Amino acid sequence: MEVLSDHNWVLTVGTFLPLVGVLIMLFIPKADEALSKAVAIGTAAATLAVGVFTMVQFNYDKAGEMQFVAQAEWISVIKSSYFIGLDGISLPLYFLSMVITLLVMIYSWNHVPSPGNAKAFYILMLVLQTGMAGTFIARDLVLFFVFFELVLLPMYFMIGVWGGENRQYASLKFFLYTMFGSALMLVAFLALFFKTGAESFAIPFLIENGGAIAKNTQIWIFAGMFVGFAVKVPMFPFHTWLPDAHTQAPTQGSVILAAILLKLGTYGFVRIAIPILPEAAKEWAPWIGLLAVIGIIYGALGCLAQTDMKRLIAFSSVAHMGYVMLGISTLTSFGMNAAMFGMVAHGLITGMLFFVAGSVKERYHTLEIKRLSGMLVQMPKLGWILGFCAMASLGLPGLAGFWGEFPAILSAYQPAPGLNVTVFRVYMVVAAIGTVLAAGYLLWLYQRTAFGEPTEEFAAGHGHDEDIHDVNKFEWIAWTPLLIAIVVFGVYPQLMFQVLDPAVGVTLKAFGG
Amino acid sequence: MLLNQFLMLGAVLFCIGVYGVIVRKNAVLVLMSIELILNSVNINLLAFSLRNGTPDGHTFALYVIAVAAAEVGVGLAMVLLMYRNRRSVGLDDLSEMKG
Amino acid sequence: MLASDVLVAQNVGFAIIAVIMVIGALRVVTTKNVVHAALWLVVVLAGAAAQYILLAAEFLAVTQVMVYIGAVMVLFLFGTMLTRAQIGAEKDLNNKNGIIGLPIAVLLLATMLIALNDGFKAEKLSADAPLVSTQQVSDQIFGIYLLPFWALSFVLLAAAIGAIVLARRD
Amino acid sequence: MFSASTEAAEVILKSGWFLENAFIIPIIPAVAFFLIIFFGKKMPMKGSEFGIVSMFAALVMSIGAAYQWIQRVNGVSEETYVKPIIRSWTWWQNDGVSLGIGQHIDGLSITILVVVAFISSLVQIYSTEYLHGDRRYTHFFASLTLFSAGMLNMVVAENMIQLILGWELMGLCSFMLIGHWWEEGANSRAALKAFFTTRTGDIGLLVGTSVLFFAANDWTQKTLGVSGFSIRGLSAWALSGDPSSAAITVGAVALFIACIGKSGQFPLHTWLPDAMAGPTPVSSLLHSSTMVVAGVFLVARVYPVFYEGMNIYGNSVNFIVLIGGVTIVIAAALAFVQNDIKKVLAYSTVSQLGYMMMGLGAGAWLPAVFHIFTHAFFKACLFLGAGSISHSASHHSFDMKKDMGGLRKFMPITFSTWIISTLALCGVFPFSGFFSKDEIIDNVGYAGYNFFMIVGLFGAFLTAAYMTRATYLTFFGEPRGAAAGEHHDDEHDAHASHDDHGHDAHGHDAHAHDSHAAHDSHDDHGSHGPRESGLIITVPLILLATLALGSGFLNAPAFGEKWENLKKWVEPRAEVVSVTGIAKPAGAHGETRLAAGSEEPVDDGHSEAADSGSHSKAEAGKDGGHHYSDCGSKTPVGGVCYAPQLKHAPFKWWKAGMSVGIVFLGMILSWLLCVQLYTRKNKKLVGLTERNKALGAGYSFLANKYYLDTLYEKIIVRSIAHPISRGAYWFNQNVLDGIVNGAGTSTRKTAGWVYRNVDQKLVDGAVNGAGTSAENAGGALQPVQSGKVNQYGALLFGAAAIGALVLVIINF
Repeated sequence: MEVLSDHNWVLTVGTFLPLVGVLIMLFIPKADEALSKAVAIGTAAATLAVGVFTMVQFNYDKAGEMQFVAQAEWISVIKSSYFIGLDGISLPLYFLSMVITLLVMIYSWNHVPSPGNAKAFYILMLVLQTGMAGTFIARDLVLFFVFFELVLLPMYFMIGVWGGENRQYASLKFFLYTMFGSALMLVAFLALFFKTGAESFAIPFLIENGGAIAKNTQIWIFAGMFVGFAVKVPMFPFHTWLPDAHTQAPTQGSVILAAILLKLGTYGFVRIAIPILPEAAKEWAPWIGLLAVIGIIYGALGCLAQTDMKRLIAFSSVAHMGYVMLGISTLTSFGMNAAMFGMVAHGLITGMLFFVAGSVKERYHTLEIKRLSGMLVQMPKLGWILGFCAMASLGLPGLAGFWGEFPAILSAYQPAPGLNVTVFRVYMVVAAIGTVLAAGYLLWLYQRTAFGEPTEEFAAGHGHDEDIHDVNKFEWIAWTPLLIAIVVFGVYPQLMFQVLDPAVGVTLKAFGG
Repeated sequence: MLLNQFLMLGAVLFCIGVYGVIVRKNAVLVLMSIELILNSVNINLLAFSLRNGTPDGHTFALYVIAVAAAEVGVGLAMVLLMYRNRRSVGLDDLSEMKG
Repeated sequence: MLASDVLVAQNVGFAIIAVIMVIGALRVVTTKNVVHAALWLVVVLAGAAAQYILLAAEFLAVTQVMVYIGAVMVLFLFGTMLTRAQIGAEKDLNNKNGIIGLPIAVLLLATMLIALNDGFKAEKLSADAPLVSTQQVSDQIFGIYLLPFWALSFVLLAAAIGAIVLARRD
Repeated sequence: MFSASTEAAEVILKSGWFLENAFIIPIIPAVAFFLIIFFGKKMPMKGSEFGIVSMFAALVMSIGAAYQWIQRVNGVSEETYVKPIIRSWTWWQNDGVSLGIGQHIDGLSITILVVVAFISSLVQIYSTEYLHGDRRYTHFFASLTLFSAGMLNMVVAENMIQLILGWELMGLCSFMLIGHWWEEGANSRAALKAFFTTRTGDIGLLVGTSVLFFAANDWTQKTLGVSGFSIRGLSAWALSGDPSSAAITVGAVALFIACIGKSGQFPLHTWLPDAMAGPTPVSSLLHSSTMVVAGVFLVARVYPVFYEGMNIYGNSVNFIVLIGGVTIVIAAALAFVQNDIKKVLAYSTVSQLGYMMMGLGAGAWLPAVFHIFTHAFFKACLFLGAGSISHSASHHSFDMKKDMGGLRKFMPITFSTWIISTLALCGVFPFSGFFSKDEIIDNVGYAGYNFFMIVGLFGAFLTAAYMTRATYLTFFGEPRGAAAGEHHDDEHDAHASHDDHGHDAHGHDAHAHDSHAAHDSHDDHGSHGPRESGLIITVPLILLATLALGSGFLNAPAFGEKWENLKKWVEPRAEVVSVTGIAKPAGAHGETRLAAGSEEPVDDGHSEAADSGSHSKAEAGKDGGHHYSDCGSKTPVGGVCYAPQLKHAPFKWWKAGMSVGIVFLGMILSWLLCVQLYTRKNKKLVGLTERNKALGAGYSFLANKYYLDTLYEKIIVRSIAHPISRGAYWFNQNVLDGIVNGAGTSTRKTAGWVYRNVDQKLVDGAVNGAGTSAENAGGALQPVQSGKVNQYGALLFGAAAIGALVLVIINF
């Protein structure tokens, strides 16, 4: 693959700059919180700048090909090399991770959750940033795996240290669960490596030779990857870590978790599992689709049963990632595009929802839906933002959510050749019903929390007045970009589709997609 | 004399050790099970070393023994500390990481 | 003496020792009495030493005996003494839901055996293979594997200090 | 870039700036929406000026476009297919296909554009007075403007996705507007119900669009070079004989389900009456004249799809006609048992929508569209009239029985406009309703659906009856309740009370007898008796009434061919249009342009039209002298059709006379009943009861009066209207409503069960079970969390074992 740009350093810089920031921060006394915050935010901003530069330099006419490719010797013993690149699929997520990190940091300026220690908190976020960005650019399985796991640890500590009452449980569950998944994933990677002649871990190489593996073997390897990625997504039976993790995690954790971490799984499917093992993918697609639609309905039901706002949002993630996986499972570029768009849209919207939930928690010290009411009376702005996000999340056309949801449903009508059409059409209808349920639980949530009069305990003059204030400066700074993005992508989706479409087409060569 | 007989012996010991690690509650016993595992590893190492006629296996077996010694030392020290703090060596009484 | 009957002797020896080791190991993980467990462990370790000899690794065998049976076991027994008032059988050495250990262990064993059987079916260990001399071992330790050796020394040092720090009563 | 066909259009067809740039019309209010949101509060008029200005701008542009469209149409002969002005920009691309957003302007969209822009402008002006001093005044105008943006966008939509965009925007706005006074649970629940019900219908929209897209895309790409979402493409495809009957039927039915939801057709109409919880202007704009016709509009928009999919003109009764007919009667019957004037109007809206649907289902495309047009005016007028009453006369009460009566003396303007609109609604000659509704009924019969023609006439009867009742209760008889100035003291206190601390406008909802009361608050006339409303309210009424009176003449076949203007301007001509040029791979614009050029019927298009015209002379007679083409009846040769050939019932005075007669009958009956009921009730009650008991049902008119008398006294009697309406109402409340509401609750219940038992016990339990024995596998999440070394060991080795196993198996 020829190098499309001489700026092949940008990715490396963009990925590891945060670590430099971490190094600097290590020398900042713990007491000097403001400074460490400033440094961290500065680093994130610089990283984002590099990201912007990458976007500018990105050659959109060749969005289908790998750009800024850099390759270097790494662990020659196991034939793994430091091989990175960026294409239309990676770009949006790569960039999103940078944006989200920066915004989260800004938000954290005066929202460092107890027990304080901003320095450590920010360091973790920077490390997280490296891991996330790295995962999206890695073109070598070992490298991918390293970054993939690198993400795990900071998140574990974020939940385990800064989380809610039940944090240890949640963090441990999250950690072990994902660990378990990655173990199988690693096995699958190794199997892949040996089955393709133990020559290289480079993804392009594997894509070329992966198809040659015997079908049964492919199915087994795919199974390994499937579990690894599905846990991360999370898909229906593997989702139970998510609500706990989200509920317990600090706001920042939830936002990053929802916005980026969940995408690592789906990204893995799109980038690794499906292109490398087309045969197996064909075999698995109906089952993935099945789990996806189960997830859609099931997540929605879960939401309807919730009494806790944050937990409800967490469950809605399950439903929305269901749409993403449904799109992927069709193995058509139509579906893939939808899925990729859905990933970004879900990142923006659900991230935003978690921000709001965090701010609500901070003001009311509770997320019990039945204790909340009349938010619009006390905090109109926050209330309307919540409404906006709810609308976006239930897939209202003109807002980003719709473009992940509707095309996914659409694509299910006509899956890739070789897949059972009837089955997928059934999926389509079920998914469509899911949209109604989505409207149901979100509006239900909104009606109960935002409308009506404030409940007794929080009504004016019951001692909560000083806590209950409307959106503040830092929140505005952190949220506005997301809100704008939701509208912009909703009104003009082409912005993203034009980047995704070619790349997806390349990814699906094996299916003639 | 087959290579496999040693390897399989190693495997059996290893699994017994694993079983012990999982089943045992008493810290000391868990440490013992770990010793079992380590020894099974050593047997493998030596078997291969004999097979390949190279001394690496010996070397690492030695290292393993050394590490094991260190591990037991620290481990038991921890057990002692734990016992001192809570008059018990039941591992499930260690609930710092409990959620 | 003839290689063949040596081999026979070795095989017989191996078999006996192996059986003893397995039994010992099983007792270690099943016995109700910590002290007994320690003693059973001695048996296993001794067996291991014997196996080392069969594998033509005298030096290691000796080390095994000295380090393990000499030092480690004593440590264990001390640990037992220090941490538990009464010596003798007691009930809750196992945790209540450890039962899943069994399937896991069995699964693991099955896997390994399959793999091994698949890997080196009937590969023989030639009796007249060049035996490894202790000198070679030392050459390696202080030659190519010097770095690990240093690392190891640090580990031991750290362990020693750590143990003292932990166990110090203050 | 343009989809090119448009420049080609200028070759022979007149066009103009307004037509070419009609896509701006929805953009104006959209921009205004953001202006209101961000700067509204700071503006002198609290943001309403943005809304009003934008709506007027939209109105001007629409009228301009209408004018130019008429020029365009008049430029060609009666039979020529007039190309809509289509422009499209790439909105999103997927799978290499680029899907556009743009405009598709033809007679239909022009008509609706004018209506929407006009009514929205009036309603916004009206609202400045009606919601004066409301605590969320600015929000209200923001939503109202966004709503108009959505509707206009849906009208100009070039493809289904863009249409869905507008469709859902309207849903959202109606949610915000119905729930405008969300402090009360009732309102927010109604809002939720409305959004949720329509959303349920939208399943059909999503599915139908998908089905049609994949069924049509290949054909449209190949033939016209447009995607399978494009409305033009779908229309042509539907008539091309290409579609498999299964696909198109499924698609049509699915889409129609969406229309049922949106247009409040039976059985999904239950949300519409509840939607009256919103402020009256909202009811007038959204839930009478614009939004609820979205469903009808959708059917009219992609009519060929329904034409083929539902097999209209086929001998069997089709889905649309059936639903429409049922809705007419059910809703009209329900209107009898309402005391809330707005609910009467709501049900009448539902039944009028039923007429439109029935018309469309029976191939009466033009009358249906025409009915949208006229109905918009008089229904808006009626609602605003109701609003004017509650605003100025009845202390925000909408209860005809308790708080109205005899108002004609107090509010002459409101009264006269109301009367005009009522006559229009009932379809009295020469009011506008007559021309549209009567056309529908005629054509339904002409298309062979005799039964449904009778249903239509019966519906007209009922309409006349219940409207008379409403009118009587409101304007005649003696003033009652608030209208008589009763309990206006506490009202006064109430107003005083929150004039003091103005913030909590909802403060006195508690004793305000109608939920609307509090929020139309701050009306300083709280202490006067009933009187006429101010100009801001009456002027819109007058304008609307004028149109309710006059708009009918736009298409009055009664006076002969040349009066059928709307038919000339709006109805798409069914002509086989050659597309020979386009049968090339789609997309490349060069080809498309030249293709579009040859698409104009100048060259071969005309010859076809000619000969098809010639052989049409044969049936010209029985076809009312209309031009005839193959479109819709057989597969078009050498080209495509964009519209099916529709039949038109020749106008017959005796038919019209009959229907008008029925209407008058209904009015007179109802009037007499009302007089007896409400004015002389007490005299009649005594004495007649036992006489009736004695003589049974043997009485004629008097007895019936008596029956109805007792009926309204809530005594069970056998009469026609009562069991039906009660039954229908019961069915409505308990079954349908029950289903709608029950669905929600039951899902939540199941959800709860699933969550508790499946999620927490099974799935989660399975996970947790990794470390725990069976008995505590459930609720208490003992195992994995226990933080016990052993169990980490277990997990670690377990995973290792499985991993190894996988590896081994793979390597076999």
